[in-house]
Order: sequence, then C-alpha cells, then structure tokens
Amino acid sequence: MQPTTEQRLWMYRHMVLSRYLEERIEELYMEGKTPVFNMAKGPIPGEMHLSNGQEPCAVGVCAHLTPDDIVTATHRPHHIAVAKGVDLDAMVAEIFGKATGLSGGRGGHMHLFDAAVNFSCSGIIGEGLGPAVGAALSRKMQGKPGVAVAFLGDGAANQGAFHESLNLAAVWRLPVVFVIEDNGWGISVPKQASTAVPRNDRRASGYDIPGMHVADNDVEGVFAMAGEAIARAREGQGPSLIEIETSRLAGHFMGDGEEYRPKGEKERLEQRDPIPRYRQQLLDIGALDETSDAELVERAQTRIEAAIRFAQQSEFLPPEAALEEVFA
Amino acid sequence: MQPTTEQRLWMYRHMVLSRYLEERIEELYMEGKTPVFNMAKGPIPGEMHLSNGQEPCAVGVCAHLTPDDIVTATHRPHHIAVAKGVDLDAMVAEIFGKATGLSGGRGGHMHLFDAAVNFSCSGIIGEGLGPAVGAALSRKMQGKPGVAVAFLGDGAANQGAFHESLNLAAVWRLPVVFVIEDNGWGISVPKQASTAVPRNDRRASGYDIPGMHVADNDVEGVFAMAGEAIARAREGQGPSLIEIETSRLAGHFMGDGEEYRPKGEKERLEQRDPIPRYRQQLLDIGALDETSDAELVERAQTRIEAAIRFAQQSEFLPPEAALEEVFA
Amino acid sequence: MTTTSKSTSRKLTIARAMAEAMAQEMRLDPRVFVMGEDVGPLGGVFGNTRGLFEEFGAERVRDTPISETAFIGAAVGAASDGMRPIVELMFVDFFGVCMDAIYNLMAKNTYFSGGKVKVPLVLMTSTGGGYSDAGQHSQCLYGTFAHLPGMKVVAPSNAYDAKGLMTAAIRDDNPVVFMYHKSLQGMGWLGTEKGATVPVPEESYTVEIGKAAVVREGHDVTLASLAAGVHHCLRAAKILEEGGFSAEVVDLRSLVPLDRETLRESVAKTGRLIVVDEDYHSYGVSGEIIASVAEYSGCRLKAAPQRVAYPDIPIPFAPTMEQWALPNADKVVAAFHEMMKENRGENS
Amino acid sequence: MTTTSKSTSRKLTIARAMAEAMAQEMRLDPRVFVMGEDVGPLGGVFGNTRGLFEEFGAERVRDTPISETAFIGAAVGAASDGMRPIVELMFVDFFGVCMDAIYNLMAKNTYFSGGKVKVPLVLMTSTGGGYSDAGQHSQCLYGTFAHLPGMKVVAPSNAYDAKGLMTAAIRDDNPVVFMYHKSLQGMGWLGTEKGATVPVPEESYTVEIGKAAVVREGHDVTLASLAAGVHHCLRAAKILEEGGFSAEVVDLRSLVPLDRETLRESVAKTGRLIVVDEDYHSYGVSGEIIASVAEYSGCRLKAAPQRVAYPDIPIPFAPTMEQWALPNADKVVAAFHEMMKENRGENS
Ligand SMILES: Cc1ncc(C[n+]2csc(CCOP(=O)(O)OP(=O)(O)O)c2C)c(N)n1
Ligand SMILES: Cc1ncc(C[n+]2csc(CCOP(=O)(O)OP(=O)(O)O)c2C)c(N)n1
Ligand SMILES: [Mg+2]
Ligand SMILES: [Mg+2]
Repeated sequence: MQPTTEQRLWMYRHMVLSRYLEERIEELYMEGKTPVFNMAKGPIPGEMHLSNGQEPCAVGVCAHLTPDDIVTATHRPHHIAVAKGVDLDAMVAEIFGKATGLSGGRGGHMHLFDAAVNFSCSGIIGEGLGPAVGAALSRKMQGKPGVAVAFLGDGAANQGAFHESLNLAAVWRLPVVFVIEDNGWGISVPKQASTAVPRNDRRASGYDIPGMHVADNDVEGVFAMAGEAIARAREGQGPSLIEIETSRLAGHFMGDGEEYRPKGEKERLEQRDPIPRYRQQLLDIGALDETSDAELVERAQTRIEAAIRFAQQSEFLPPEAALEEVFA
Repeated sequence: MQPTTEQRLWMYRHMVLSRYLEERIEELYMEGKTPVFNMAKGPIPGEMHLSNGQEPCAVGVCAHLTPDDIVTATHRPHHIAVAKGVDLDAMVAEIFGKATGLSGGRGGHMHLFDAAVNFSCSGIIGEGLGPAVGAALSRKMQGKPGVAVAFLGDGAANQGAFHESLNLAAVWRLPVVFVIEDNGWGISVPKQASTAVPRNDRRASGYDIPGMHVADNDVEGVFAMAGEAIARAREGQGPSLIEIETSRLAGHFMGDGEEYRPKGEKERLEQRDPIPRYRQQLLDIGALDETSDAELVERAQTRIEAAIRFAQQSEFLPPEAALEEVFA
Repeated sequence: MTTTSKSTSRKLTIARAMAEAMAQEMRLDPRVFVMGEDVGPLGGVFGNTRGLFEEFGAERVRDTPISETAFIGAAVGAASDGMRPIVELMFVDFFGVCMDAIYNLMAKNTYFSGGKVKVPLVLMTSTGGGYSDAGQHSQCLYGTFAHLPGMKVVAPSNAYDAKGLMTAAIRDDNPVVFMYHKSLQGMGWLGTEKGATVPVPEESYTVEIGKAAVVREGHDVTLASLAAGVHHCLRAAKILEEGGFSAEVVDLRSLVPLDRETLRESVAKTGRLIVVDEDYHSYGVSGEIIASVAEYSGCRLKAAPQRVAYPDIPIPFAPTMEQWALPNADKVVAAFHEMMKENRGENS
Repeated sequence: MTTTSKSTSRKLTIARAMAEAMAQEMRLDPRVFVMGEDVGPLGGVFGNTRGLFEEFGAERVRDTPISETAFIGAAVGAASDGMRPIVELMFVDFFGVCMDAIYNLMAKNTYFSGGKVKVPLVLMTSTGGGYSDAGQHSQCLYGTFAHLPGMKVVAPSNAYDAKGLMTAAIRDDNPVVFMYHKSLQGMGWLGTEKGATVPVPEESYTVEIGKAAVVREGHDVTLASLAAGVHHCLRAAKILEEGGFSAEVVDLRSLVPLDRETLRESVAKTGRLIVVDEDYHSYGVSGEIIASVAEYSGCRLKAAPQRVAYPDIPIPFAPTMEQWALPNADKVVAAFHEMMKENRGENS
C-alpha cells in the first residue's frame, strides 16, 4: 500500500508539527528549571516524555484513521495526539495545566483526553490496551464503524495487560490494531535485557493474529503495514500486531542524564532522524520542493506558536476546581 | 525418552494413590452436605477441586523431580502434591483443617505448603508462575541445583502473569518448566471461547523457548516431554513450556452441576480415563500383572486410609491460633 | 427516583434481585451488557446472572477469558464509548490482578478528562467468608475499594436494596462497585441468611446510592454496619432488647458516598457507637466510621466507640478458627456490655 | 538492636541512606539482592540504588522487564527459597498491576504455610506528590497497604530512620513495604525537604519497626503524621510556638505494626489530636489514627480530633490545584485554631 501525495504531505506535515511542538515544549519546560533542575518548577512542571524520533509511528498509523476511530496512547503521547487530530490549543493548554486545557489542567501531559477525536492516553505501562479492546467491542456491538488502535512501547510488550488484551481481542475478533513503538529502551533498560524475543511481532502467532514488522523507522513502511492491519480490522477480520523500529532521540524524560546509553548511539540515531530523511524522500520523488517545504514548516511553526500563546495566555482554574469532575 | 519399569510403576502407583485419595475425599466431603448441599458443612468444608483424570500431568512431570526441586501448583493441587511427595498425613490433615495439617489448618485444600519437598500451591489463577521463576532464580544465584516447575490450567494461560513470567524466565534463562494442564475448561468456559490459539505450546515462540505438546493425556508422552524440558533446565538451557491435553473427569468443584458440558462429553472422557488405560498399557508390556496390580492398588488404598484416619483423629488447633503465624 | 413501595409480597434472594435488575435495564437500554467469567450459560458462580444468557444471548452476556485486567480495561473502553457494561470480578479477593484497570483507569478517567469522558460501569464482585473458603476467597476488602477516590461503592444487606442499588448503579454515569456478600446471596450451597431474602417489587425502582438506612430504631447504642454485618447487628439488637436495651441499627448500604449525616444523627441520639465490619480491623471501614463520628463535635459520646471487625490476619481455612475470628451478634452484645462499664458522665 | 548514637555529623539524603543500608547488608549477606526497573546502571529513578550495580554487579542488582507481577512474584519465590530480595515498585501508584503478588502471595504465604515458609522480602516503593506528576504518579496509598494483613509497612521521614528501617527491614524475616516519599529523597530534581537530610552514622544500625518517635515534645496538641507529613507538622509546631502554643509531634514511622501506645500516651497528655496524612482522606490512615485514640477510653479529648488529609479526589496535574489540595503547615495551624474554639471542658 502506497500513500498518495496528499497522504505523504499529510504525514510529513504532522511529523513537522509534532517535532516543532516537542522542541518548543523542551525550551518552555526548562524555564524556571535552570540553573537547578527541579521538576516542580516552571510553566510546565512534572514529568515530560518527548516523542522526538517516533513520529513515523504516529503518522503512518493515523493517516488511515478518521476522528471516529479510537486511539489509546502512552505516557509519550504528543506525536500520536497531533497525528490523531487532537485540538492543539486545548492540548498545549493542558500541558500547561490551564483552564482551557483538554481537562482544565487536571490531567497534564500524560493524561490527554479528547473525546471529539476519540483520543486518550495514560501514564501506566500497558494500560491503554484493554480500553482499546473495549472500544472496539463497543463498536462491534453497536454495529458502528470504527477501529481502535492501541499504541504501546516495546517495554510495555512485557506487561501482563499486553497478553490479556491481545488474547481477548483475538478471541472476540475485534477491530483493534496494536502498535508497538520499539525504541529499544524502557527508561534505562535496553530491549534485549527485558524482552525474550528480538521482535515482538513474533508474539502475534500466540494469538493467531497477523504480526507485522517495520524496520528502520520507515514512514511509508508504517503506512503500508498499518494500512493493511486497519483494513483487515475494518473488514471484520480481527486484530493485528505491528512492531515498528523507531528511535527515542531524547532522554526517557526531560532531565534524564542518559549515561546508560552506549557511546555514539545518540549521534547515530540523530543521523537517522526520520524527519530530514522523509523530507529528502519527498524531495527526491518530487512530492515536495524547497519552497513548499519551507512554507509547510513555517505554517506548522505558526500553528504551534499560536497554540503555545493560547496556553500561555489562558488562566488556571481556581484551585477549588480540583474537587470537581471526580464524578460525572 | 522412555521410562524404566521402575519409573512406570512409580507413575502408575502415584496415579492410583492420587485417584483413590480424590475418591475418598469426594465421599468425605459430602458428609454433612446431604440432603442440602451447603459448602460450609461437614468434615471438609469450603471449595473442593478434584483432580480426577489429570494424574498423567502430575506423575509424568514429577517422575523427573527430586524433593529438592520446586513445584508450584494450582487450586487443583492434590495429584501434583501426591506425585511431588508431599507428606500424605499432613496433607490430608490440612484438607480437614486439623492441627497436624501442613499448616495447622490455616491453609486448607488450596493452600498446601510442604517446604520439605518444596511444594506449594495457591487459589489465584496464574499466581504460582512468578514464584517458580523466583525459586529458579534463587537456585541459579546460589549455584545450587534444582529445577522449578509451575503447573497451570489452560485457563490460566490467558492471565497476564503467564506472559510476564515466561518472558522473565526466558530473559534470565532460568531453570523453570511451565506445564499447562489443558483440560479444555475454565470452570464453565470452554478453551476455544477463551484462548485465541488452539494449542498454548505455540505461545512458547513468543519467548524464544521450546514449546512442547502432549496429546491424549498420555502418561508416557508427558514423561518424555517433561524429561526433555527438565533436562534442558538442569543443563542451564533455560525454560520450556509444555501443554498437556488432559481431562477433568469431575466438575470444576464439588457441587458443580456441570450442565454446561456438551452431552456425552463426560462419558467420552470417562472411557478414556487415564488410569485404566495406563494399567492396560503396563499389563500389555508386562510391567504389571493382575496380582501385582491388585497388591499395588491395595497398598495405595491402605496408605490413603491411614492418612485419612490420621486426619480424622487429629484435633483442631485452638481457635485463637488463628492469630498466630501471620508474621514469622 | 427512590421508590419505597414494597407492594408485592414476592420474596427474592439477592442473587435473583440482582439478575432481575440487570434484566430490566437490559430490556430498556441496549447499551447495557454483562461480562465476566462464567456469567453466561452458568449464570454466574453466585447465581446473579442466571437467566440473562437465555434471554439476551452470547453477545450481551459475555463469558470472558480469565483475564481480569483486559476485560475490566475493556469495560472502561466500552463505557467511554457509549456502552454501559456490567462487569463481574468473581471474588473481590482477585482484585490484585486487575486493580490498575479498576482504580487507575475506571475510577480516574472522568477526572483526567475534566468530566468529558463518562465511565458508566458497574463492577460487581462477591465478598465475605464464613464457609471455609480460606484466605484468597473469603475477604471483604470494603476499605480497600472505599479508600480510593473516583468510584462509588455499595454493599446491600437485602434483596430489596440489592435490586434498587443495582438499578441505580446501572443508571449512574459513574463507575459503581457493587459488592455482594456471599452469605446473603440466597444460594443454598453458601448457607442462607434468611433476613436477606425479602419482598421485592416486580417493577423497576432505584435505591439512592449514598443514603444509609436506619433499619431499626433505638436509643441506647448505634450499631453501624453493612451487608452481612447488618444481620449480626439486628440479631444483637434483639438480644439487647431482651436485656432491656434499645439498639439502633444503621445499614450504611453505600460506602462511597458515605452518609455521615445519618450516622452522626443516630450517634448524637444514642451517644454510643459500635461498628461491625467483616473487613480487616485496621485502616478500613471501622476506623473511618469511628473517626467520622469522633471528629464531629456534635456527637457527645457516653463511652468510647468500639468496633467488632475482622482481626488483622489472613482468613484461616479451618472452620473453628474462621468462625472464631468472624464478627457475630454475641461479639456485638459483648462490646455493648463492655461499653456500659465505662461511665463518662453525660457529656464525655 | 536500635542504636541511637548519631556520633557522626555526616549528613545523608534518604536516597543515599537507603543505598548505604542495602550495600552494607549485601556485603554481610550474599543472599541479599536487589531487583526492579532501572535499579541497575541507572541507580534507581529516585537514586536509592546508586552505586550498588557498580559494587555488586548485574547478578545481584537486577534490572527487570516492566513486569511487576512476575518479578514481585519471583521475589516471593526467591525469598521462600532462602534468598533475601529487595524489590522496587517504582511508584506506589503502579500497585494495581501487581497487587495480587503483593497481598495474596507475599503477605499471606507465611500464614498459609503455618509459619513454615518465611518471606524475607523488602518491597520499596516511592510515594507522594507535590511536583505536578498528576494522578498516576503522585499518590501515597499508605492506607491501601496498611489495611491488608501480613506485611509490615514503614515510611521514614528522615535519612537516619531510613537507613535504620531499611537495615531492619532487610534483616526481618517478614515482608516489609518500605515507602519512601519523593519529596524527602534529596534528589534535587524533586525538590528537597531539608529536614529529611540528617546526620547518619556510617556503621550499620537498625531502627525498630513498629515504634513511633516523639520528634518534638509539647503539651497542647498532638500532631501525628508520617514521612513528608512530619515536616509539615514540625513547621506547624514552630508557628504554633510563636503563638504561644506547644505542639507535640509524633512520627509514626511504621504503620504496621502501629505504635498505638506512643500515640495514645501523647494524646492522653495533650488532650488534642490532629492527624496529617497525604493519603486520601477517607478509609485510610487518618481515620485509623483517630479511631485508635477515640476507642481508647484512656484518652479524654478536649476537642474533637481533626485530620488534614488529601481530599478524596484523584491528584490533579496543575500545580495550583495540586498545591491547594496537599496538606501543609498552614492547614495544620488552622485546624488547631479551629479546635481551640471548641470548649468541651476538661474531661470531654
Ligand atoms: C506499570 C508501570 N510500570 C512502570 C512504569 C514506569 N515507566 C514509565 S515509562 C517506562 C518505560 C516504558 O518503556 P516503553 O514501554 O518501551 O516506552 P518508551 O518509554 O520507550 O516510549 C516505565 C518503566 C509505569 N509507568 N507503569
Ligand atoms: C485471578 C483469578 N481469576 C479467577 C479465579 C476463579 N477461578 C478459579 S478456578 C478457575 C478456572 C481455572 O481454569 P484453568 O486454569 O483451566 O484450571 P482448571 O480449573 O481447569 O484446572 C477460575 C476462573 C481465580 N481463582 N483467580
Ligand atoms: Mg521503549
Ligand atoms: Mg482448565
């Protein structure tokens, strides 16, 4: 399955949007955190897991989804949220904890919920899988269209929830796709020290479902595999599992010293940064030229800056609002 | 791998011991529970999960184990306890809740612990797997010999603990063998309604470990596969997974009406009762004759009767003993 | 919404009352469905889904694999997508294999979404011992669930409340943990607490979640409890009555929200409090109830409050030990007499 | 076994004190080992295993997959087989994915085996918020763990106690849950409570599990708390002192066993009690502490006891909301003044 030019540009644009967002968050996050790094300080306090490098997973999958389809993402959710079409203003405002945020600042960066595009994420490893299965069940029972996609990390593939959810989805033949973003790390622990198989797509056969693999963080490889898996799901042929070799260009979270990384790894990964690579690919096939690229990048930056401004200019909810929304 | 005559007779004797124990427990359990079945009544109150039909799994595996090896069993533990060499008197006394029981009556039939032969079991599905992995780790770290075997039901193979434990054992290459007693049921739910693969040994490849299968509840098939897996473990080649097709001749627990069983299933299973089958096999190859069989059966019955008498004649702990042994 | 008419004299067990509430809601609302282990053809190990499979079929009454994390997580996903699942965790003792799905997901998604995602889900689960099912099948764990914010927690003592609370729970837009005590289910094989099988109207009705009930009036002492404990209290009240004392019995019915008003009013009247709780003694329901009264300066106690709770030990198998450890009417009566020895004067 | 000599003036953070206790025990006893996520080369996300990997290597300081059920279950199996594992659950908030291994296995095997199987295991886990890590990374859950029998539960407020309690926990033949509060760890990036970094002797010593400490004497009110809350209390006591009131501060240190004697003695002396608890308000530590005093007829209270606890809400991300909801010294002071308005006479 090959993307159309429009799809190619959509993917590229969303990669650029996402990356620029992360770069800006990185800067803003550090405000108030120098010279002494204290997570509690600055306009964006708390943990921050950046998605730099993992954009191909998000765009290659979400290119096939409509707002009606369901996505559950992880503690590292920004790129996926951007590609799923989460309201950018409200999302950035949520990351800043503002009243105008997706949930008024109650959730923060690990808890982004946008019901309008059926997006959610969570801070617990493997927690999104069950809900994706359930959303797919809901669609099947209601006879409504819709596919659910659960994103997870390679580390998450060793959680019990992974096994239970894949089995349940397979037994009930539900329209779900499980997408593993294999960045080779779970915080400081390398994949080979935590995962008994080199590739998790091999685990699909334990559920009698297709297992697919995308090497080298390849945008169009993701697009192709995800397209197949999502089409299968839409046609009622049940779940699939995809593992994507991707790269975590940043630390696990902001403030990570990354001493555990083998020397040179980071530089190597940066040289394979998927965004300049895909840009070059698009230039090579003529889907993009320098001018249209510059325009696209500028538009993306403008959009992100607007969202940041929106967030910065928004107010916080009054503190007592903490007591609200516990119950519907 | 073929058993010696001695091993054959050992396996047969332990099957007979176990079955006779279950038959007697069945009778004793019903005391005080007729005409109205109330689980709280009689000399053996509480849930009772009989192992009738699953003896091949226990003896075929335990034939390869020494008291030093570790076994963790399930909520349906009697056959395995018998084959592992758990003290019969103390075990039956525990089932009766007596002071002379393995734990003074604190545990009961689902919580049989005999440290002398490294046996334990538990009432939570999949709960024994982690401890088996840990015991194997302990041996490896201490440089002591010993293999750990975790028994589980086919239903348990869909618990998260299964996945996590197999992965951990494989990553650390520990001497553990996982043995699935596939009786086709999890209470009233048939395997095909709960398990996405027809055979769980297929799941082994998700952990890069050998997956073995034994069809038709075959004692010597179990012996051969378990022998191979245990030898691998002893040689430091890591874990294996074995699935054994076995049969639950009784209900899930005593009092189960079993209306959910397809018509004729029970009769069919009874015709394939592994004990008369194995007896015939041993007669056929001359390992057993009618006289030695009768003797063996009688000795087994005598042993069980002695254990039951021991249990019946034992006292209960004083009620306040409930407060003891919470902490070491 | 609360109907108190008990026009009918038809008595139901709690098991049947639960099933009836579910069936009625399933007829009304196609979004309601049931899932869990053995809830289908078997009708639930504790009988509370009997008849549902026959009426609604395998799509809406779904047997699951033994995968509590996945299917409770799935229920949250379905509830967030517009369905109204009723999920069963067969024994509350199993919560440890799936508590993340329950408390980090089910209980928090509404808050995390700023109220935009609703999780209308009923998690029903059996509690309690007394029939020698030992330490992994006999617990109550009321305190464990009630402690964690974001879910309502109810525990009926009789079939009338069970039906009304179940209906209310299904209609609630929030997750409700419905804890039913095995000894009250009316399944013969678990023994039967007669007082739990009461007249239940055929028509649908709700019992408001968050309202305690004064199930017996009195003025010498307040006996506060829930589920099976209510019956111990009622028996104790009878014994005390024979001795010339008048006990008020408060059936909490709901732990979250907790009706502290009813409780405090009662204790303000009686001046004495005994909490009866089959859950573990420390850091649980009994402590909270006592604290809720003690911290309320409107209650002047005539004696130090007492609790008759399960000791802080795993639940032993042997019936001798288990029965000794469980709360019962005699222990409540003894606690009362102990209390009467203390003389604080009128305003202590 | 308790040594109280603080001969050294060397100050350590709690993180370093924990690591030092582990290292000393690992040198003494080859059965002691550490496992958990990122405890190896990284030295623990919260610094408490720093240096161990370098000294003891990958066999004894084991990074695990993100498989808490398996590795905590494995720790139980190893402990039962003669090892003495120290396991890390990175954030206590994650308990839901592995609570079965913790409470049905780790906490019960000794009982189920009639005392014949020992489970000498330390489960260390981080607690607490205050740095905007939101609702799945900021909880305390003290009550959740303390409620379930079979495991000891400690929560130090300073490095001296942390080292002594850790050493005691490792030497204990029972499972001990060691809850360390992130704001006290002394990791700069989590902020630093200065009062937690105190002189710690180089030599090995134990602090007895189950003994509270009166960390400040006073006679007008007892402020009871644990971990980070102790520092709020100490600050409140200073403010109160300026106002002419004298507050006694009780650092519980251990929730299981709970030192009710020290607590009751203190309240018997002061006649007033405020419990400060960062865990959820209802059905938790604060309720239990109040009940433990209220039910003890030796304590005559001059005012209704109060609690300053975390409200029954998930923990919000926005710092404005989170800080507002957290306990602090001002809230304690306000609670005291509120209390002083009540006049019960001397023996109420
Ligand atoms: C159940 C659970 N265990 C541990 C953690 C702590 N934790 C947060 S992210 C992370 C690593 C996750 O690795 P992976 O799934 O590969 O995702 P990545 O961070 O690489 O994107 C861990 C261990 C958690 N959040 N939840
Ligand atoms: C975590 C958990 N979930 C559910 C149960 C209830 N339960 C007890 S036995 C059983 C069926 C187990 O099936 P299987 O593993 O195949 O073992 P079998 O009973 O067939 O021997 C179930 C669901 C439990 N004990 N623990
Ligand atoms: Mg990763
Ligand atoms: Mg089975």
